[in-house]
Amino acid sequence: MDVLYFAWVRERIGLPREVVNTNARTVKELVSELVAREERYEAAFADISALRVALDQELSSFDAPLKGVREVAFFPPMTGG
Amino acid sequence: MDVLYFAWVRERIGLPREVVNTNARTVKELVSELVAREERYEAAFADISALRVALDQELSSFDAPLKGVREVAFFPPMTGG
Amino acid sequence: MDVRVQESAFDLGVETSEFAAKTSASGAVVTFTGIVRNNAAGTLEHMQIEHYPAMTQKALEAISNEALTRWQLEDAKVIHRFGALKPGEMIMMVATAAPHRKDAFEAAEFLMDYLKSRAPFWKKEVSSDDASWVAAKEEDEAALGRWQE
Amino acid sequence: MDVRVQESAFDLGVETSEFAAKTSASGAVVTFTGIVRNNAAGTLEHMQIEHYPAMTQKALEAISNEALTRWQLEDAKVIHRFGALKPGEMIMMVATAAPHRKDAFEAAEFLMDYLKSRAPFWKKEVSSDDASWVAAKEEDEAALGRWQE
Repeated sequence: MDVLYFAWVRERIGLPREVVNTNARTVKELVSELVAREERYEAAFADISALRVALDQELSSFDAPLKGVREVAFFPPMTGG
Repeated sequence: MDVLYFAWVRERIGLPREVVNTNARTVKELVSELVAREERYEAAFADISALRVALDQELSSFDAPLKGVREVAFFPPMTGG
Repeated sequence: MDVRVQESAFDLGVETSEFAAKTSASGAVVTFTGIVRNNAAGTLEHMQIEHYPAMTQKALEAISNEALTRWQLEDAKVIHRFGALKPGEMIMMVATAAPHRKDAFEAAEFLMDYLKSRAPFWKKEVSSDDASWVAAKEEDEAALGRWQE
Repeated sequence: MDVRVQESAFDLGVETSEFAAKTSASGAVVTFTGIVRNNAAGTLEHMQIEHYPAMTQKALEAISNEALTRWQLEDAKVIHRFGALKPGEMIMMVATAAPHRKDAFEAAEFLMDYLKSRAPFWKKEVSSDDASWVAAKEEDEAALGRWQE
């Protein structure tokens, strides 16, 4: 599964994208796995209420199932316009 | 006093502007004087609720006094924009 | 502030670019442009726009000043044409510049609502078989209610 | 419908004129343009705009289609830039064309409210002595409430 990071999430984790092998059933489970890895992930995911997630380029929720998903992206609230 | 007519008021009366010598104290009195003159004025002023009036280029009301006014304009509701 | 009443055409692109370039402190620029639409039958030859020269400029400046007072605007522009305009031609434009988009949008809508019902212009539709004055719409008069305090 | 995500500058004048020229059945054209403002201290060097390429075009098209469905619009255009933009540069624009001005205004405001909070762009202010991500505003999130049915 491709996992992408944008804006300060990318900066805290230190990379824009990586391939993650996971059996996580939901976004929240994936976050828990990442947080358990290293401190920089913990820093990025400290407050998931301050984050947004997109599954295969569609905005989604942290409770959403990951079954069939190929690309997960984490980022702060958008500031377009 | 200069009296100006615009749009279909101008067309019904048949002229865009004229000088009127009057002792009318209010716009309504001026209208009554004009209506008494000729049928084309009666046609133009048949329903003053469908008309607007400006005194010296400021939108006003038919009850307004004419004292000191130099230019009166009658016209239908505006359709700008 | 720039308020112009003119018979000649204006270039929307040039006007908009110039306006935006002048407003360096503003993050938001809104424009509205009114274009002559053909009638349903497609027979409109032109829209004849009459105005009250001695009053028009004053009225447009008063409306623009009111907008500059009521919203946090950096600048406003109004151009309104008169004369015979063919379908597709631009009748008028307004532009507003503000630090925040809400002010720019609201002020532009306010300017349009007042222009529609309070600026001394009258439109006559001249088609191949008919000529008739455009009637004021109740909804346009009603739109002003929104801005009354 | 025209939706573009690009690093290069666009010419607001040309884009607006072209858009208006295409929309012959519409009487009303509204545009919104977002411009990089300097910070209060006047030290902004540039605004760095990051986006999510695989998602951006799709998201902007979805928002534009939603606008075309909800209002009686003839056409809509969205251009949004990314990369490093200096103060005074144009970040993005939307344009809407409709038979009636209310639809053109509302659809443009809707597009802006959704672009602000739902299109995958992030802004970082880079000044001579600091660099910080622009925080999303609560008022921008709240603005979306207006469009929920």
